[in-house]
Amino acid sequence: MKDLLAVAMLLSIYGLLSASFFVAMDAVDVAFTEASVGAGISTLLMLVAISMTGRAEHPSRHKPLLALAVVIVTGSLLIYGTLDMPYFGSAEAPIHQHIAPRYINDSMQEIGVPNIVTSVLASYRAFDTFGEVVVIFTAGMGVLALLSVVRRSPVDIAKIVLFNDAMHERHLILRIVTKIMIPFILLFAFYVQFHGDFGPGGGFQAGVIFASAIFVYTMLFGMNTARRVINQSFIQVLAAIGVLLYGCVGVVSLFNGKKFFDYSALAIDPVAGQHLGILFIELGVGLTVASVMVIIFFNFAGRNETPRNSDKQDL
Amino acid sequence: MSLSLESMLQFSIILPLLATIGIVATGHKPNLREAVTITTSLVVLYFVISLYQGLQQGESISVYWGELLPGLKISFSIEPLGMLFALIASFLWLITTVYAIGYMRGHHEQNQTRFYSCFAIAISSVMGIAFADNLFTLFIFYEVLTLSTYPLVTHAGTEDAKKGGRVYLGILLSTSILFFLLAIISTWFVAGTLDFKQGGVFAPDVNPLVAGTILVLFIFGIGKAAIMPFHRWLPAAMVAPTPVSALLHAVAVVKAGVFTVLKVCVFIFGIDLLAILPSTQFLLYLAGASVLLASLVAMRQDNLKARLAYSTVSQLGYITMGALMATSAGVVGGSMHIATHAFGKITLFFCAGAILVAAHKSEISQMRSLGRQMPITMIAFFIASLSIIGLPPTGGTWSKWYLLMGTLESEQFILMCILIISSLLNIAYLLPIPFHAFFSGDKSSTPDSGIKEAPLPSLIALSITTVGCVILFVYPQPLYDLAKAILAT
Amino acid sequence: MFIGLYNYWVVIVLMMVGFYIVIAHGNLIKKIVGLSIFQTSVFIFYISMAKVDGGSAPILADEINQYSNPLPQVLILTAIVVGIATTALALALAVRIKEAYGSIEEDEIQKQDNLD
Amino acid sequence: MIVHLPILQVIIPLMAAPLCLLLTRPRLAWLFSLIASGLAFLISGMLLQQVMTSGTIIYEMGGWEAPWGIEYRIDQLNALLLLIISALSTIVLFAAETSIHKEIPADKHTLFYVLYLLSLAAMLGIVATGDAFNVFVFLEISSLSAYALIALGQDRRALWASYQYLIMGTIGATFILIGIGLMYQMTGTLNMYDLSIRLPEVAQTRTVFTAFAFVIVGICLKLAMFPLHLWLPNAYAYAPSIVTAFFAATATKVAIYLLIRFTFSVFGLSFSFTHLPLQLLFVTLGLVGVFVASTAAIYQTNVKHLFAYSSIAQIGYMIVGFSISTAAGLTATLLHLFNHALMKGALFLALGAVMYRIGSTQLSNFQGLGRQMPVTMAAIVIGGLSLIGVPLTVGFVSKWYLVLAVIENGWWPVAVLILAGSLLAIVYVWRIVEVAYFKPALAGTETIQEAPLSFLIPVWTLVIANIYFGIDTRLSVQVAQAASQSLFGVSP
Repeated sequence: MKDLLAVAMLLSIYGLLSASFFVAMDAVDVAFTEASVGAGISTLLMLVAISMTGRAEHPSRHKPLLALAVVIVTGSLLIYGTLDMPYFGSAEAPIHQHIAPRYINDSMQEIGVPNIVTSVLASYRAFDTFGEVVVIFTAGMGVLALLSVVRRSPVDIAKIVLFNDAMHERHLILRIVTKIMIPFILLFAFYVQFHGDFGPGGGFQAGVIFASAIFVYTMLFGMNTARRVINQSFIQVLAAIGVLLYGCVGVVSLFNGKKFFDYSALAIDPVAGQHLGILFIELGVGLTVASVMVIIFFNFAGRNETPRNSDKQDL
Repeated sequence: MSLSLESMLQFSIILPLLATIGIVATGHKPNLREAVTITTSLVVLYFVISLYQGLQQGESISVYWGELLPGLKISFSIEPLGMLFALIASFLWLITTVYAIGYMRGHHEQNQTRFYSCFAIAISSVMGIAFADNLFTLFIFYEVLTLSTYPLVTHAGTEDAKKGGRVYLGILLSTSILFFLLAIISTWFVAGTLDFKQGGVFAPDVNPLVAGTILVLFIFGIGKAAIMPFHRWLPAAMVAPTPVSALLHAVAVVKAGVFTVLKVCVFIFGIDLLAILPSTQFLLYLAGASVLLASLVAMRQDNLKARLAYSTVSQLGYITMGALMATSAGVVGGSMHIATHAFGKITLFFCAGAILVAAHKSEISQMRSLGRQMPITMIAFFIASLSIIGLPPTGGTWSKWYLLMGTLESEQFILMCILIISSLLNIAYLLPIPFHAFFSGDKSSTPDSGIKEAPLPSLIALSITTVGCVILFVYPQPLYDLAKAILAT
Repeated sequence: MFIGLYNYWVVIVLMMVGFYIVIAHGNLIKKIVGLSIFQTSVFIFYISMAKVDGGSAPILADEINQYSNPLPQVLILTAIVVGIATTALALALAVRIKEAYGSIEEDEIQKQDNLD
Repeated sequence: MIVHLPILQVIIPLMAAPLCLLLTRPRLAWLFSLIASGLAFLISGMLLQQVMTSGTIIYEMGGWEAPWGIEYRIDQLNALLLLIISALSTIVLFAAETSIHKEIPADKHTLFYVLYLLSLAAMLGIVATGDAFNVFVFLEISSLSAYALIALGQDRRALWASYQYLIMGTIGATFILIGIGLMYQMTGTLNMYDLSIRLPEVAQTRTVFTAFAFVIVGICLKLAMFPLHLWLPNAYAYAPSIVTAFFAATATKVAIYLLIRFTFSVFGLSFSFTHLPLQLLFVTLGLVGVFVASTAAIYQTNVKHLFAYSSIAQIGYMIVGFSISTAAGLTATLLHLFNHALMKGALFLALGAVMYRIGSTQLSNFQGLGRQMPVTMAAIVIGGLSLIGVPLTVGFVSKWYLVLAVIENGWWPVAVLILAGSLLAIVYVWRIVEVAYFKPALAGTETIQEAPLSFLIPVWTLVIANIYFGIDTRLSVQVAQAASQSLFGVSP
């Protein structure tokens, strides 16, 4: 496959397929996420990147034999490793015996949230999730550090406006459909955000959906219109606030004499405290994810329309 | 002065270091700078002499600074061998400083401040080596000495100097890290201590193979003793200014090497153990070979300093041999030779430097009939040569005598022959120089080329050391007592 | 044995396909795609571990008493986020490399580097 | 607040990062990061003291006890690492403001501090945590911030280096993820302590063997252990100087920590070293690494490259000490960990100062620097001597312990090779010395001045630490011994 565009589309299909596989494996939350990430965001980013780097691949391959050897060794080692593994789906496997039972049996009393994934994610292993938020924040900062462009001269901006704003004037249907769609997407995002306790969903998925609404808007109306609506530095602040919000929930419990992320410190009733805590941190996650996604997208897209020659300045 | 002997010991190490600061601070005023150096060396000499008197009165002096690693102490104490070394070094430092003032100014050297400050650091580490109470302390100062003399060797900053410095540092650091350090760690591992002890630290039932290997590591590792094949650094170091060659590469550095060898042989292995180790024989012959070969090489050098350097290599072989012979006469001879060779060789170098400054000559073939222009220098050269050869009326006679006794005592007749042959070689490569200078043929063809004696400070210095050579012959008793006491304490 | 483990083996094959793309291809974007496949396959591997025969999604309800293991799912949620973060950063790098070198082929970049 | 020290250690820099983003003025951001890092340093000191007096500290996140929740488990080993990382970070950060002024465009300064803090927090997090998956998460934070920081370098090759690092790093992380998954599969737990209890029951299975292999290979990729080191030299050479100083002093240490943690604590000594020919493999790779990397260092023309290769060589020493698998060997490795952080921190920071003044670290540009920047060059010389292992520097202390440990184990040839390796160090260090001191300054460089104080103070702090800990070894040796003995289950 030499056409990178096709490769990207196939990757998207692979993401979607694995998402459906996750559903079959009872992992609905993961499926939801994989669908929005693997099939959505990453494809989108891939496409933007390809539009900048060119879509043809050179046929050269280095040391395919060596690579093949490495891969075969690794693969055989893995297969060798599976030989002693418990069989697929077996309920006697250690993983189903050791820790998981407590999550399944007691989380209702301890956390009071029906979606076990959410309670594990947001309370038992809240620190991992905090780490996850920081990862995405780091990625946002990294992309910002790599791609953010220094302020352009007004002439350039004018050119870009001319170039960009053509799109939504030409495609009337698209414009109208999108305008109708966007509120619904946003609404759905909010639903996912706050419904995560009961069904699949949560801050991360909501954030991605929210961001995608903005992507759609941007794609149609052009970067500059979008920039006028959503200020760059404002989003950065939002991303930071999301992380801080998450962290502060932990800090508050610290000040109440409890351990970090011990939500029972947040209210008099421990279960109510857990509820409150999960609500806040999911909000933090959503905020950060949405704004980082927007940051990443804006920076990619913004890079794209910068006149090529002015890029050399920061090399 | 009401200083205790302990503090004197410490000050004789620290003071030169402090002087470095003074030298750097007064760097822009040469007279003041030299005054600092001379004052310091006087004070250090005074301290060392006081310590010597203390030792003679039978006081035991030791200082403990602290532990670097558990069990690895930095501590100092005084015993006869170290005392001997410290006395020579501190005395000759004073003399060399006097000489250097004349030489460095007469020769218009650059970077004199750096020169004097590195010199002071080097002396400080020599004192540290002399007084070290254990192998570990000794090793530290040994390395400091290597590093502090590197800038002296490369003083000129030319391509040659750089190359010389590379060889110098390369061999000294490599051997010390690769062999010496390994030997120390092995000793620590096998014996559990690194303290210098009369009779050695190894248990009597130690595996002779292991101990023998460690001995080889030591002898190779102490690169400063310039045993072949690790002698290349010494000729390479001759690119340095002459005072450096004189003090450091005839006295301080090389003597630190053989001093360490003696220390290791006597206080780590003990001569009893040494005598039965399988590798001792091998090393003895190696030292013997070193003596002979270096003498032969010296014959073929035309550069005076290079010839002297190879002569040093050969003389160092004597001392190593004395140490390895594992007899009391050998040890006595070896340690006396440290002193007598120091005086002899430093005089020779002083002369070489004087000739360089006054006549701008460094090759032996150019030195014919210099005797008339520089009579004092050439007479000094002659007397010092006698001392190196081991002929009366110079101190070298005694040390050679005891070394020969040592070979007899241990029935090493081959080594005895080597000693005698190399003495003959000494005659062959040293004496012709003053001989030609005075008696070389055609007087008419030497017009008054305006060559005069070297600057006064240099002359004073070389006269003092020459007198020293003679005094050691006439009055060897204190030296002999010190050397004898090494094995007695 | 074969029946019980084949599921894992399929996943391993997928993983190795991704891994091969990463190391054998010279195109930077292609490498990122490979990385993405590699990671996604590892996710599938984890999720397969969580499956319990006859279990259902781990959302508590009265009429169900057999659930699949929620923990691997939580881990993979995190891992997916890590994956997209890495992809985003890698793509950003690829874009910058294209701007700086004018190419996204490994050998051409190496050639340019060797020149200066 | 004392009970919360473990979490504060990580959370302070972690929360400081987004806060830093809110501060738009770079100078303010710098001060703020410096304070955050300094606080982390303070906490790590208190933690170390606490651990040394009262033993392992356990901190349960969210109040959920261990295998269910995530716990922080601080023993002597982590405490030492925490101290190294936060101390070096603080010292390096001190010079950051001046340095990045020259090397990074002004609009990215704030971002730089954000990423720096993230990277610091992530490393602390990796070290502090007692949960295997949490390690993976924080490993990714640290890697992502590292990629971005490296890519901030001026040269376009920084981008390429960063990309290569990204690919290698991600493969490594994914390998670790697979390994963790397999372990989890066999034991049902992710907590390291719990794993160490439950793994022996299933130690004979092929799955655990595979898990071990994947974790180790993954870590070695991150560690840049020979022969998986190819990404490191370029990444170090082209990153901004501050970043290089920070990573050289800390990043590989974290990977070594993981290696020790997984082989000794999680899988256990008997599994790691008796079931596999790991010992032989690691000794060989370690020594070959020492020689290949040192030789490569000799031929570099860029001083940053040179010291980067030297880092790989030093990693080889640590691997050798580690592979002896005795308490003494581990002590040597830990000591070298600490000491190497001091050396490389000082050296790379001094190179940063050179970069600041002459804008390059090519060896040919070092001509005459001995005169123009005497204080900086003196620091490089002392750092270099320490690298060689000259007495009175920290390098000697670690070499002493390493050789002693090797000899205790009866590996005489290895001892000789270790010492021979340091001869190569003499060569590459001395190349710099000769150029800097014996070559005349290049034309047109007469205006070069000594580096500003904001460089000299941190550089010399580290240099003095190099000497101080080379003379007074009580602290470092004591902690290293306590840590290694605790791993071997002997109470100190």
